[in-house]
Amino acid sequence: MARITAGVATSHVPAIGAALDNGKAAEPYWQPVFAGYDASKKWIAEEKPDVVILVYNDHASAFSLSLIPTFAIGCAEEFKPADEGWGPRPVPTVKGHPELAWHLAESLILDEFDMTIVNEMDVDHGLTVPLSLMFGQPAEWPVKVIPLAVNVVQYPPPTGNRCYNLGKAIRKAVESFPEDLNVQVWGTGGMSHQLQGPPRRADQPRVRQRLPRPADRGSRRPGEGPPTSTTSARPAARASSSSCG
Amino acid sequence: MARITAGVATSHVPAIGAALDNGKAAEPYWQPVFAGYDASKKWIAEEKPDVVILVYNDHASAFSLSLIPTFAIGCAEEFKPADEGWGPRPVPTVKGHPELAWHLAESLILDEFDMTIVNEMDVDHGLTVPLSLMFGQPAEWPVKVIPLAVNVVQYPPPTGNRCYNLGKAIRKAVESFPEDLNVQVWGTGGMSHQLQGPPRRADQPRVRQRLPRPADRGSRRPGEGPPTSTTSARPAARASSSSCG
Amino acid sequence: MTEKPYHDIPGTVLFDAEQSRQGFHLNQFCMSLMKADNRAAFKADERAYLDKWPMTEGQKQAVLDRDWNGMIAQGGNIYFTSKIAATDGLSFQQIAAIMSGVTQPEYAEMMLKGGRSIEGNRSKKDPK
Amino acid sequence: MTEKPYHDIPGTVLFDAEQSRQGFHLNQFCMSLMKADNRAAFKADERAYLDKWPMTEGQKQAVLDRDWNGMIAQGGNIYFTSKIAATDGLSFQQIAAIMSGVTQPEYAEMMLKGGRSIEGNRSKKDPK
Ligand SMILES: [Fe+3]
Ligand SMILES: [Fe+3]
Repeated sequence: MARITAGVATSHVPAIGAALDNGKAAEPYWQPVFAGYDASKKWIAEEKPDVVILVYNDHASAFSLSLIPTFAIGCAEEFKPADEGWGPRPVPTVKGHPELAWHLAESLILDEFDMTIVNEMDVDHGLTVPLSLMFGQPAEWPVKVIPLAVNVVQYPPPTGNRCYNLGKAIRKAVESFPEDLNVQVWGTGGMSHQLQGPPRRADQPRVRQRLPRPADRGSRRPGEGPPTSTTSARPAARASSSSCG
Repeated sequence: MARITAGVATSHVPAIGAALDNGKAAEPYWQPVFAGYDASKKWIAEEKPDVVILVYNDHASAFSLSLIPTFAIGCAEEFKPADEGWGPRPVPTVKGHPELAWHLAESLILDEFDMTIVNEMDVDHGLTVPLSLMFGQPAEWPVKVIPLAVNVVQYPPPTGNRCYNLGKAIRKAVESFPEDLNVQVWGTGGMSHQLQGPPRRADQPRVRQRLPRPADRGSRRPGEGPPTSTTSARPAARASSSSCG
Repeated sequence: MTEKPYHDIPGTVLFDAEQSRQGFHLNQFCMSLMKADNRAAFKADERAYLDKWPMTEGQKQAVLDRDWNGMIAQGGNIYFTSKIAATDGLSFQQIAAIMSGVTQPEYAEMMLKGGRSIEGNRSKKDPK
Repeated sequence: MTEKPYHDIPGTVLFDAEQSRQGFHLNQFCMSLMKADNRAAFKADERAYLDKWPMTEGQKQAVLDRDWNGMIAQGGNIYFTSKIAATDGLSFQQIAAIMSGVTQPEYAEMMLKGGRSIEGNRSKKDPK
């Protein structure tokens, strides 16, 4: 019987991935984040899960406004890193676990969750940054991954109650899978994001600020700039120890 | 307030559409089917619904095996007839009702139905044949249509209980829409289909039968052949009066 | 193949995960026939067109032979394979008759008489 | 525009049906920048590339001006518009700072201090 043995919750700030990909992880600005994961990395190396069910959100990479699934489960053999505008992350292709993924899909749909089954999909930083944080930079990821994407792009996302019940149904599904597998469930995403809009009036600048036009700047990968050009490390480090983020 | 005023259930056998499209509706073989709809056509001309929520199934036209939504709701301005292999049906483009469709999507998701929101989609015979049966061959369809596609291609489809509860949630959603609209809910699909496989052993032919190769046959649109080359009329006519089909 | 309750239904191949995984590329090839250009390319050289898809040799041969039940047995799904029929100019009833091992007039007659009988079609263990 | 409870949140444009319908083509244009060829075409002639999309003139101008909040106001969604930033070689924090009307070091400092304060950000009716 497959067993859920642990849960992992972590941030997936894209700059963390860029810092790793560009060899900045040892820099003083970034050290606190990555040091915060040392204990988790040591722990997971001992746990050796066979499969991770990775509950994440797609950032308009696999799904555009053309079609917006509320819950999508990836049943493919593999998932390539998405090109989010700066080329795909230089990380290994993510290998799926089609047998367990299809078993989950069947069990969840018969349990009245209206899953969208996905057999072709790229995965963005929302899925690959957690893998990088827990496993570093291996030649191949040491686990199979079942991506489970939850809509957070288009209002309304599923309710908290619905997600809670989905979690219970996932447990039931895993425990009814005959093969003996060590399964972890991961969750990733922000508890609070103000990404979407302009500042409140009190913060409003007197004069609209703009960066120089692209032509004046040359091309730089995110995370290659000075520390202040990347998203803060500290909230991410905090997130990793507080299950939010 | 929007009101659900009636329901319509009908078959959508593709040959019925082909018979209409190819001017065969008055032929003796087809007459019983179309005559069976005369009363319904007269009735709906008096009812004049503003919007039809058309619960149907896609036949691997809008959705391939790449991505399989359990419940998909069409929120687009319009939906073009799909090319299912013999060119699109020569019927009008289906106009949507984005305001009500988005209201339904929001209400259903907050009611914990895990809808897939679709903003670009072609619609196949499953949706257009019911329109043809009820409205004939007008230059424009006299209603707005909200397509609601239920997966029947990939096992498992949603349970009967889930579909029943979705119906109740649709009613609640429609009745919370502020605009005064005359809304009908249509359903279409077979109660029983053995499309998928070979005959049971007792029916098995001694020698495998094949039609001549395409090169020997020339090209013919379905429904253009003699009556016996098309799907039976009688079950469809029966379906139209018994709410299955 | 894990034995499932629905494997007991005579004459029905339920399109479950196992069939879907086996037939993925066969069915996606069928989807490509929804475009007129692709239909023309397929008709011009069926073998060459099929060779662009990572299908098994058995699946390709079943398509070339128009072995409709052979396609189903190898993971094909009728909603997909019917696009080959449409490309050939065949009606749905024509392939349904072939798949049922009867002539088309016989199939039409069965439909006019109310459809395939449920007798003997409930379970493989039913008396014939 | 129908007034919704979430319109009371200061500084947040919730991406609801209304925003989504208004921004559909703007956001789908942004999606196209996930392909290197499209990014090259966009960079080579931004105006010509934008003119291929049925966007409003206001939306096109906001893109040309890199007016990030203007894009949001016209139906843009940050997950989509960030693909323009990536095409420009900007980090997420760089556009977040611009959108918040502060310098990037100020924005980074705000994040290091625990993030944007909830005080004054709960409701437009809150005392400033
Ligand atoms: Fe995120
Ligand atoms: Fe059908």
